[in-house]
Amino acid sequence: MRELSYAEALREGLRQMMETDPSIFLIGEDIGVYGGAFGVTAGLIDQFGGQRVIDTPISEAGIAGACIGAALTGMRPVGEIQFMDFVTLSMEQLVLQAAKVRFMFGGKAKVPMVLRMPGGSGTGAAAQHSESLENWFVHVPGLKVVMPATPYDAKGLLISAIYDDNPVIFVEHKLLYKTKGDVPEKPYRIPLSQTHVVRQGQHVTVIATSIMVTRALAAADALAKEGIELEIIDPRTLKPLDDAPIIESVKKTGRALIVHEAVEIGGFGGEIAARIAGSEAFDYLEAPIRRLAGLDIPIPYNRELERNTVPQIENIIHEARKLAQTAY
Amino acid sequence: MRELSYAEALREGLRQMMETDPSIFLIGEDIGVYGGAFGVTAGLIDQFGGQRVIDTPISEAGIAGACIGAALTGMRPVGEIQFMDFVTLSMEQLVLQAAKVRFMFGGKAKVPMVLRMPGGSGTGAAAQHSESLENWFVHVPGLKVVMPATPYDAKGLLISAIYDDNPVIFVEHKLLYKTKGDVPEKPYRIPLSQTHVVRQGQHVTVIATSIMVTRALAAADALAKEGIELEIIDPRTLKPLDDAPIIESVKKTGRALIVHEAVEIGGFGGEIAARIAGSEAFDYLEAPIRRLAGLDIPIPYNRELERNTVPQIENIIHEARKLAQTAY
Amino acid sequence: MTMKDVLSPTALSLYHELLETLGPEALKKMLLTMHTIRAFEERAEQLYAEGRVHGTMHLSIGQEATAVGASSAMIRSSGDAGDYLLNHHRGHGHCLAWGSSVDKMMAEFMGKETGYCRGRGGSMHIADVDSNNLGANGIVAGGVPIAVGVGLSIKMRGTSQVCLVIFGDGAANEGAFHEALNMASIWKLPIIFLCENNQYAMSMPYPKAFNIEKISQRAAGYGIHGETVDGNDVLAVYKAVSEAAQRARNGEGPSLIESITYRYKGHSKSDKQAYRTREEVQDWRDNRDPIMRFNALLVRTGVITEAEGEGMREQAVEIIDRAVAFSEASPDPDLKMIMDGVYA
Amino acid sequence: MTMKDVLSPTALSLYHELLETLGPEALKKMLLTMHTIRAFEERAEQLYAEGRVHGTMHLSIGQEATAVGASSAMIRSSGDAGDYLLNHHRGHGHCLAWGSSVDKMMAEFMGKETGYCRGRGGSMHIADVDSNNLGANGIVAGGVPIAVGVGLSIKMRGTSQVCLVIFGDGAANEGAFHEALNMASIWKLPIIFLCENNQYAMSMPYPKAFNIEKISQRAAGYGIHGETVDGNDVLAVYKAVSEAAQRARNGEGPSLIESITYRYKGHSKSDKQAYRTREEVQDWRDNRDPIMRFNALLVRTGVITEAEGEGMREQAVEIIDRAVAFSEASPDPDLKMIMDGVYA
Ligand SMILES: Cc1ncc(C[n+]2csc(CCOP(=O)(O)OP(=O)(O)O)c2C)c(N)n1
Ligand SMILES: Cc1ncc(C[n+]2csc(CCOP(=O)(O)OP(=O)(O)O)c2C)c(N)n1
Ligand SMILES: [Mg+2]
Ligand SMILES: [Mg+2]
Repeated sequence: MRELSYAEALREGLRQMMETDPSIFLIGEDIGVYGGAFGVTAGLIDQFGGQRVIDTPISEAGIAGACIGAALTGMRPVGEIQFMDFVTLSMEQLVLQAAKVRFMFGGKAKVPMVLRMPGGSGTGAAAQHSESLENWFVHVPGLKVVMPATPYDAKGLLISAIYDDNPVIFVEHKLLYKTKGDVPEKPYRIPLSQTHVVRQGQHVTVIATSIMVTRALAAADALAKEGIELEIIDPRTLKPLDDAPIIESVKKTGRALIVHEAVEIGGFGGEIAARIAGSEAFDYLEAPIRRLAGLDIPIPYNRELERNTVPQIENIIHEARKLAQTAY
Repeated sequence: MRELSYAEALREGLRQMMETDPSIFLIGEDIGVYGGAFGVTAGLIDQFGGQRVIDTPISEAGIAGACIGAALTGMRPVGEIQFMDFVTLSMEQLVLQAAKVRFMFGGKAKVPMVLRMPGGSGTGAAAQHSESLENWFVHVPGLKVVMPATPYDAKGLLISAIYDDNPVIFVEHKLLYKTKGDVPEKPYRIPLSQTHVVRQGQHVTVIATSIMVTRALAAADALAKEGIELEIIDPRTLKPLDDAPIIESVKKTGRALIVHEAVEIGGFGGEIAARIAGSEAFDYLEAPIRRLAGLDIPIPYNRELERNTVPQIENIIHEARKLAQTAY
Repeated sequence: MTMKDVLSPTALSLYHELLETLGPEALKKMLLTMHTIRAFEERAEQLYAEGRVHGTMHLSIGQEATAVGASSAMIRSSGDAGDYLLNHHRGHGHCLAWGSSVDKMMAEFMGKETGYCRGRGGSMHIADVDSNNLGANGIVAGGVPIAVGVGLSIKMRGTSQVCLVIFGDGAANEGAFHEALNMASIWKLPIIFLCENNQYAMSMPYPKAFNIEKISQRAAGYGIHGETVDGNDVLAVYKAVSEAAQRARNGEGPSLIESITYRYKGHSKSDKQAYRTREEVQDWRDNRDPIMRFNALLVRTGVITEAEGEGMREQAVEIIDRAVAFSEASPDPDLKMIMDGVYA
Repeated sequence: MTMKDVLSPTALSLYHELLETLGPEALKKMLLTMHTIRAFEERAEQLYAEGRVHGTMHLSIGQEATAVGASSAMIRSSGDAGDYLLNHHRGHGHCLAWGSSVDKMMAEFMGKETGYCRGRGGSMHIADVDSNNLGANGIVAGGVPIAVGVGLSIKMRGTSQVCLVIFGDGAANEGAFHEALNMASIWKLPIIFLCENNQYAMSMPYPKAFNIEKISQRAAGYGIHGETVDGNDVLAVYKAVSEAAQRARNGEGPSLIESITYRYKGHSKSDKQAYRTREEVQDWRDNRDPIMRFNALLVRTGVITEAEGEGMREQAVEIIDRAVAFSEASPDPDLKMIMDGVYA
């Protein structure tokens, strides 16, 4: 199969959908001639023109509102927030409007919109350009939250998100944009809310999201040489969450390690831990549930500090090994 | 001891601090002659004047910014967000500025501010006036999050929050404003990050926040008649969290029930569950950890629907009883 | 303009112009709708006082002319043939003026399954998407950026629709207002930003929150048309909004219209009104009441008799009586359906 | 104003006025600072290209006159005796003009423990709270509402300080800008809102994001003083900011000053600049460069010789050399202290 980068896969998904459906349009800062801060929309303005690839002023609440109003009146907008951090400026529109409008109106309206945004650290952009805020949205009824880890998932999930009739927060990762992988040329959908068992193994269940899936896979390769087999699970859609494969896996392995980049405290790992600890898998646990996640500090500028703020491959190896060796 | 309502206790705390320290001032919408939407600041403008009890335009980002700038330059602002929902408009200022400025500047600045806001449902104000968003802030390094459940705690924690040199998100509950309790007249401080064991019991540990503490106490009274003794724990400060008393308690009871009003998914209960499941208390658990929290829907207008969206006393009784009877 | 000016040359000349174009029946209907709004809200207040509804509500008594004048200037129809409405917390009047069912509105207010939002929304969130009424918003200025999206969508779909978004003076100090007006301007979107300046944002008097005389002066900062009208003169509002709609349909972009009006009642249920005097309220009631004024105009120019005018008031009360009866006979939402309607 | 106008009657009359009040040494210092800023940023770019720093950076090459003109008009001192500075991502120049240590800035840029922020902040977050420089902000308009709080604090503390907040044209379309200007106006706060209109917000040309000719026209919507100056004329900027500071100290409230300027380099490291032509950039470089212009003025009026002017450029490069050497000799942050500095 043909290889594409994560950014290219996203772009191809956008292009193919726009080619078939005139109700789909893109809106965001510098997504036109600039091609987006990370190049995802490069060239699309040439194909579709400025009426469907809309450059906005720096107005993040306005961008969100523009998506909502268009979605309410028959369009399928795909908005871009240039860095996930800036979604802090769209929270009212997303949380009090997009997420609630349907329910408040008795189920009589729908808001089919996607808001794409790159999260994560690793580029030396420091505290205001490195947030991982996905769990905020997981906490909001009415929103869906999608977080692809591979080019294949990126394209397939994006297409599903565009055709979903609900507001979808689509979280990309800056460090993934250049990673490559097999991507079918034809449009295809990966259903939302379908957790994916990325790698099978019997010793420790690792639930990882976004770039941590990649790092967990690398850790699994290393540990396999020591005879420790990790089972790696990527929820892909964080909300609504398909938790059955997670519970099943923990019943099999008896050990759970949850890995995400976002700050550990108050993060998505808590939700996963609580689901496991409140489920039938509880009876199968052979060790305490472990979380490995971001330190409780803003992302520092200095490269070494930055690296040490979020989980790296070696940290996953270390934690998974320890967990595999913990006897209850 | 003298009884005061929760709102009166807060007001007395504000008044006493303002009387002793000219760097403290209040800022928010309708906090002057109107006395605040819930009456907390009633009369303070008469005593301190409009220079220290500042009515603002409807500009929630501006209110947050005003607090940050004043705090950076020697003042101790206490801001009010009229309903917690509207803090969605202040997120950028709180999360990317207030929380991070100190760290980003190498520890060389401080932001001693308090932002008060009433959360919670139960007043028929529907989806856009009933949010419980505290876990968002728990997830943000640099912020503190305080959530008092009684008039006594309200005054003592507010005074500590005002004198804390960090930005503190101070979450009140609309339904608590009129509840009464003993409150010392003299100013006093309850240290932040000091979890409180509100009631002792040996069968089930109930970790509850805000109004759920009140409901859990009522449930405990009812269950005591059946011979089931609940141990009720109120973290009071959600961040930084003092989790030791929680872990200790679960080691004793072997059973944990977490109760909050906020939506269960992605909520603070996940953090508590994960801490328990990752701690030494894990080995003492005799039943899966249970969460009882808000349904994953926006708060509905209709009174009965609204009531059924968040935990009530009878739900706590039911869950705690079931948990007490679960054998591992 | 006060009662004394009802028959002023300017008022009369506008009146005759519109009498000509709209016909007397349309004007009578406007007056009846104003009565209906007032009757609805007076009943709402009473139901609240009797403990028959909970929550809060924001009454627009005294502001009926803006609601009716503005809506009458728009094309109220469904689908691509109709214009769009977005409004905010003080929205009963706009919704009624748009032509929504009084029964379904009252049922919503009373939390019933037959209400527009099946009892989920309540007073602050009444919507009727089928008639392009995209709903009221409990967040000050919350609907203003949404209007930008509606305007964009109209432009992309190539229809000749217009989006009317109504908000208060307080909303004009939210950041969202600023972003939305700018975006609407640079893209020349067919939007009418109608600011009901009722002198207060909750307890905040307009002059304390603005250092300008008129909110419409802000239009210049976005390069769009701005104008201030007497919001208690239903015909003046009609005219300004009609012209704005025409500009929008012509591709000339958005307008900011400030409508000067006054609310007689407190901000919401719990307002002691310490921020204003009784005399001020009484002065507006006695001298500038929009219903009295328009009624006087129609009576003095012979379009209706005094008795017909009085009859309209009674007719409105009957409409409301029926709506309350309808609502009371309606079922409550089914608790088993509580999770319903969150996701499509 | 282009190079040709350097000796125009208006330019000369302002020049002679300021030469009188400030004296030649002050003017020379301004020129040297402009050179230092340019040298700093040229070196920054080079360090980046060599892979010796990571992250991103926003160079203000071409905009030095605004930074130096504005800062020179403020009282730069610590504590209650000094004014305050807040700025944004394109902030090296403002910080240097404010008088901050070049060594500590460079060390911060290189992520060192000896940097202003101990390597935690980097290019976008340099602050020196001790000199009332409250820091750069990576969020467009993020510092603008903070200025309101600084202004309030000044008023409550009763000092005669002023807060200068510098931001770009793009920032003027954020909601926060609107809320802040309104609050500053109604409370008459001592704030100077200085908008560096460098023609682009990233790739967005000013005329596509605004439907008005000048951003300063927005001042009228808040009832404050607004004015547009030639931002490549250091003395014009100095004068406008001085007057604004004077008004602020007199209790006349805030001003919005728009400074027209241009950035020569891309928005940040990764900019292909497809949104503008090389010719446009070259035109600004050749004909309106702020350093060339000010140098020419000082040379032609005999305040410095050609050689002295050239010497200043070299002197600036040496200052930067020393700063790089200082930084390279400095330790990296200690990994064990990673959790440090989050909470007070
Ligand atoms: C973002 C936000 N802030 C505050 C409130 C609380 N609130 C509701 S209405 C209101 C006053 C609104 O004033 P205005 O816009 O003039 O409308 P009016 O009530 O006068 O019709 C306030 C402060 C809110 N609902 N939303
Ligand atoms: C809230 C926010 N939105 C977007 C960005 C990304 N961004 C950084 S600078 C910039 C352009 C800013 O333009 P302007 O304000 O004119 O300043 P300039 O870069 O021209 O100095 C953008 C879009 C950001 N940092 N913050
Ligand atoms: Mg108002
Ligand atoms: Mg710019």
